[in-house]
Amino acid sequence: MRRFYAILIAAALVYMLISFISTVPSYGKADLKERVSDAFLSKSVNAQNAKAWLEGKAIHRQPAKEIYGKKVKEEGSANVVTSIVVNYRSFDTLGEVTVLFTAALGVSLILGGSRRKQYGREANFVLKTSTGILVPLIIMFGAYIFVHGHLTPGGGFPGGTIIAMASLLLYLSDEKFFLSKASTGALEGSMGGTYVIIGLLGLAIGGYFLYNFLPNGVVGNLVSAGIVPLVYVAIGLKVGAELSGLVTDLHSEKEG
Amino acid sequence: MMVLLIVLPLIFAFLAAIKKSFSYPLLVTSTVVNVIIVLLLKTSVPSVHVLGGWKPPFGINLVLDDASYYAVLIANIVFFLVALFKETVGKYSTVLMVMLAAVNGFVLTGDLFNSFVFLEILTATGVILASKRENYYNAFKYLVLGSLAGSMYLLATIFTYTQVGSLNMAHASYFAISEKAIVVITILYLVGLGVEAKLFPLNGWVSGVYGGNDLSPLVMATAVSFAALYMMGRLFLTVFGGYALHILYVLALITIVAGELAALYQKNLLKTLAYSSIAQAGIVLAAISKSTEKMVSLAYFHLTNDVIAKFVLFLVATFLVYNYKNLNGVFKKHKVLGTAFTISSMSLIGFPLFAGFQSKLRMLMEMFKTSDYLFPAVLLFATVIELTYLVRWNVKLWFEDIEDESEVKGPALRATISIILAILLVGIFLAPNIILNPTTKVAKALLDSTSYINNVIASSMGGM
Amino acid sequence: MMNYLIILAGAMMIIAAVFAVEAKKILDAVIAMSVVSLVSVFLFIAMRAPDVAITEASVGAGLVTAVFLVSLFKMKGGDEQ
Amino acid sequence: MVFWISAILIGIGVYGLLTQKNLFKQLISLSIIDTAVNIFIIAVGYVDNGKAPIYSKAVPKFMEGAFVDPLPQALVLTAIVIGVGVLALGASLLVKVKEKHSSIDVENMKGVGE
Repeated sequence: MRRFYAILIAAALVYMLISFISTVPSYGKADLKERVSDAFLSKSVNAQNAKAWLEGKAIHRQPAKEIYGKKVKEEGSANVVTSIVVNYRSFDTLGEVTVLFTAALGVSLILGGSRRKQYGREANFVLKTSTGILVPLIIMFGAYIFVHGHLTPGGGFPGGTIIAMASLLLYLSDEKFFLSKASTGALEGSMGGTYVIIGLLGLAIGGYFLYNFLPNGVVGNLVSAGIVPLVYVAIGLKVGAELSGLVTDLHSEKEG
Repeated sequence: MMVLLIVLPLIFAFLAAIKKSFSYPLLVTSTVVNVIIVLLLKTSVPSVHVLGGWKPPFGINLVLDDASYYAVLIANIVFFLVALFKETVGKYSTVLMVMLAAVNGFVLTGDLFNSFVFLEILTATGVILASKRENYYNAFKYLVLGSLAGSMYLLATIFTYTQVGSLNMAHASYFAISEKAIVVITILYLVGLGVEAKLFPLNGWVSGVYGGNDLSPLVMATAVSFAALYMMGRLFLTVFGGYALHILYVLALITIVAGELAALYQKNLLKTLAYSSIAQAGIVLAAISKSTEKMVSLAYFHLTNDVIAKFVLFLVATFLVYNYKNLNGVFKKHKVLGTAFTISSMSLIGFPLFAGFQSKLRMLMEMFKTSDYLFPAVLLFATVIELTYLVRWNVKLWFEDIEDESEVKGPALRATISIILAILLVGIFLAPNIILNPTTKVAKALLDSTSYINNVIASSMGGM
Repeated sequence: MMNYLIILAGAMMIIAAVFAVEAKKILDAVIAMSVVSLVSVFLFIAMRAPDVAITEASVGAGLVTAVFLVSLFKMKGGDEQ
Repeated sequence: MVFWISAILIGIGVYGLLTQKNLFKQLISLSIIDTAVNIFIIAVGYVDNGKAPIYSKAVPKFMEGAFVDPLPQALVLTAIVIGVGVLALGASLLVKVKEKHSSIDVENMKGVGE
């Protein structure tokens, strides 16, 4: 009986979604001129008439223009997704960082042990040796990903996760390895604080929280896009520390 | 300025992660500072903060109008009061700081996706609070429902984006969304918010979470519940003016009846209060769904009374449940707590002399005027059942023979706060306008989507 | 060509999802779930979302599977039916 | 077509959530729903023959219809990370549920009743 109701509810939901699909532009035919995204892509938010936009009267047509390798006043990341995540909608990202912070905090409150859990199994030779070689490379790769977040795909979150993977590998290969809670907590907290302080500096300098107060530079250069790389480095380190802490909590047990 | 309400608790929470022993002082500081900021903000209503300087509908904006101001005020005061109880808060201070930031963000934001992010933070922090005192299974139930609701909320948000072309609430409110699309969108939002707003049939988590420990009911039944019910009004009245309200009405009525009946058959004090909280949420939602200025105003008036009464009831009940094995006659030892408990439960039932009477009676009169008799009938039915179980509990706690002879020393702070709030309930009966005036403004602000849009437009035309 | 690949990927995901929901052993279900995530990485690339693909591959498929496996190991297999 | 895939996956996830009595399976169903919703969001922003929204030497110019919609991608980045946070929280809760009730199957759990 339970299955029958479940099928009924799931089918009703799927029917609802499918009936909605007919109102969406069909797959691959999305029209960006009707959405805010065109302004993000052409980096012309400040030039838009917001009133006309809100009232749905604006002509959203954007002229074709050269962006890569040029100085763009408004926003300087080559990766437009990054420019949305860390600049146009940076406040969402602050919330996202907070969710991860909360999750790591929750896991440590729920599982929180102070001692490494022993499984009594020795990792084999191949795993041990290759971990020694791979861990620095993985950490470097993670750092590369978040430092170049404004130029290439990636960014703080995958970069930080990759760093956390290195610590997971260490936990798998070594029964004794144990990160101290104080060090990950300190890195996590200070990097989170850095993000908020960057935002508050924007509030002090430009009048808006998370205002981009640094020069944008040339699109495509490593040092460009104002606060974006700074924020992404902070996020990358924070996520790395946070998830390493989470992995630590999963591998720990209570004293006694 | 208003962004500080969200950011300061957050930065304090990050600092607390560096040095764990500072977390409780930081919690107290952040709640005190937040209450001060809220009081200072009174002069800048209405205003809009544009984050990062990216004007709406492109960036994210925070909207402070009469409605969101009132919700923020209540939420911050509640958190301030909760933060005073050091023993109860325990090692959960950092979680409470994050939750305070999330409640403020959820209420203030003018962006649909941003509200989804804050909703998820609320769920995550709520789960952690619920897991206190090894209440793991109930916390997990809440996590599953909350996460499912989050997914539906996200789907609804992205559906709105496909129709409107932005994620801004003012933009969505202005835009005429096609009939076929808005039905699906509003139903998904109903599911998404229904979990936090305790709407039937998504409220299976409530009794377990409220009844499982001594911290989560204090914040969840008051501040979080208020924020969720505020958001219901904001989305269904301001943004999607008038759609799906009849569905909300029917579900709310079922919620009332189901909640009261479950409370009647419940043998556990905390769970009884939890079910009663569900029923009160149903009353508020039913009144909101009428979408007239009078009824919406009364809805938030009733919600305020409920929040105050529930805060006192849970404050007293958690103390009793976790300190005594048997509750019979326990008020003979704690007369002040008992008085506060009785006053609050009388207010909940709606006896004359207490705040609940004002809101319930006014609601009934208003409904009779519009000759809708279904809601009054359900409301009276609910009152009768409430009378039964609350009087039963009061009798049990006051007059039955004491079985647990031990006596815990009188909790002075708890008694003071609960008796002050209980007296406030009497005060509201005598001068209902101290609450009714602000809630009338809330109702005006929620129903007047034109001025909401104009506020946001004004902020996008330069100036702060 | 791309369309057929997407249909193939979709079919794989649906089969894996059904398997994940109905599998008797939880370990199998976790692996099927990570298959769903990994195939979705392909879909993200096909829809020109490299950022999302990297994040899903590392965070969604990698970390979630790792966390699930470690916690499954901690509960010693969870109740296998 | 991609819409259909994600709609069906959401259906499967909800079905799993409602029928499965094993709590770990419920968590897995949640993860499937998350993935499906993310696929839907990305599909909403896809433009035929559009490029990934990253400027480089090969694509230096903004032109209408040259790129896929970047906003849904940014939203999904956020949604994925949020999903992971919630799932990790759930997994750690389950470890404790197993410890306390000696099972994670709703029917075999001890000491749960009212």
